[in-house]
Amino acid sequence: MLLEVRLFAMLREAGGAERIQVRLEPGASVAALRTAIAREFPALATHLGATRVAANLQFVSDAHILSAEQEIALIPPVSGG
Amino acid sequence: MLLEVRLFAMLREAGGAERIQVRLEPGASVAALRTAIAREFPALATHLGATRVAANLQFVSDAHILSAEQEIALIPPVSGG
Amino acid sequence: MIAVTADPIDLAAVEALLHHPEAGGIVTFAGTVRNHNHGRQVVSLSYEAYAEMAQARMEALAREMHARWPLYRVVLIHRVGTLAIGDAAVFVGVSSAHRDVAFDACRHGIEVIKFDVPIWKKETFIGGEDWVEGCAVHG
Amino acid sequence: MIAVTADPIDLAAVEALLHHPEAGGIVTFAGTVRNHNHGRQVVSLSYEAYAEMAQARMEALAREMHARWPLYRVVLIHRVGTLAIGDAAVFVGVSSAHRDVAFDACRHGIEVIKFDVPIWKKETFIGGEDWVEGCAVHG
Repeated sequence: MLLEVRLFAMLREAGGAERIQVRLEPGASVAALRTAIAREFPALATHLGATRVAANLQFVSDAHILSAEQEIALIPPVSGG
Repeated sequence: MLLEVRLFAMLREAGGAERIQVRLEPGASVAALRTAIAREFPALATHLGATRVAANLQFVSDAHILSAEQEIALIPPVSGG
Repeated sequence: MIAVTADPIDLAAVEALLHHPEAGGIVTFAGTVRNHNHGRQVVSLSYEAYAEMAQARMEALAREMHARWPLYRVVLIHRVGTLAIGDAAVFVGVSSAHRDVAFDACRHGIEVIKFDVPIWKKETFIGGEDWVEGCAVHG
Repeated sequence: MIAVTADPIDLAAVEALLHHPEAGGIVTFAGTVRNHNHGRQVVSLSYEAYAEMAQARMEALAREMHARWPLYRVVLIHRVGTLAIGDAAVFVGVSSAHRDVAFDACRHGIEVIKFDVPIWKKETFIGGEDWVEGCAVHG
């Protein structure tokens, strides 16, 4: 499956794009997404440790199973307020 | 010495006046003032247990020595806010 | 701004007073007149103050707050006279570089006002009026 | 009112929203843009949000606050875009019958916004600009 992943703030700038596309096996987890991004997007790799993943506007754990219907985003450390 | 003592709120209403006059020996303390008021103003007596005394705009203890130059007030339980 | 006043509290004006270019956080407390108290329907409240002492005590409180916490601005206002439901009777506002400081200082401010400033509240409820039982003990 | 917005925060309007005839206390927190941070002179700040998620997370936060404390009103606003020194970037306001509840709920609200709502701050200072180091861990 081909996932679109939204990028924000320092990740958007590091990646040079507002979205990236990542191909994963159907039924892949957030952990698999992290591994794929680290391999295919070296500019994002150093940020991933502190980055959370959101699916359909909610934070999800590494065990969460992804699908192409979900809106997926990388959430680097937030600094609102 | 003749002291003027200001009354507020429920004490003002109970005493029927904004000020009372109390005659005390020179060098009398707040404790002596309380005793005199309890004796001479029965309408105020029941309130005195919970009432603090202020001299020159500050709360003072029963040991505080009064003088006619001080502005003296009875401060019943406050309920601002 | 430290005031015991019959005038309504202008929230926009006091918020403006609290702003400071080095402050990162502003915390405010407004105590408003409720329509009920101890099961009684309140129509209005009236506040009486020993105005000179209340003003002096609130000014001393502001100095104590500045001494205890790194604050940029402190605003303490208490109204006197008759207030309607929803009116702000008391306002405490502080600004600080740090939000924890601002929360702690603001909370302290309203506690001291409630326990230690000579102001008394009389409720007019359906069927009568009465002084509200207050705080006798030093907070 | 829960909003992620580019518009300035109208403090008088949000204060009015917080009033409720049964509420006795209103506590607000406004986070304002400071002129310095980590020893750098800040010229302006700009906030970027994952707007849909920030809005959803703040709406969920308001529901959580209502479930945890007896609150009448909750207002949560975060601005996005470029802000000047002194501007309010974030506003949290709550009203309750009890002031302790209002303080606790307001403080919780700003903590969650700072740790858990996808908004990012970029500082423009004299000599450059940079994303502000944020909170990675769930608060």
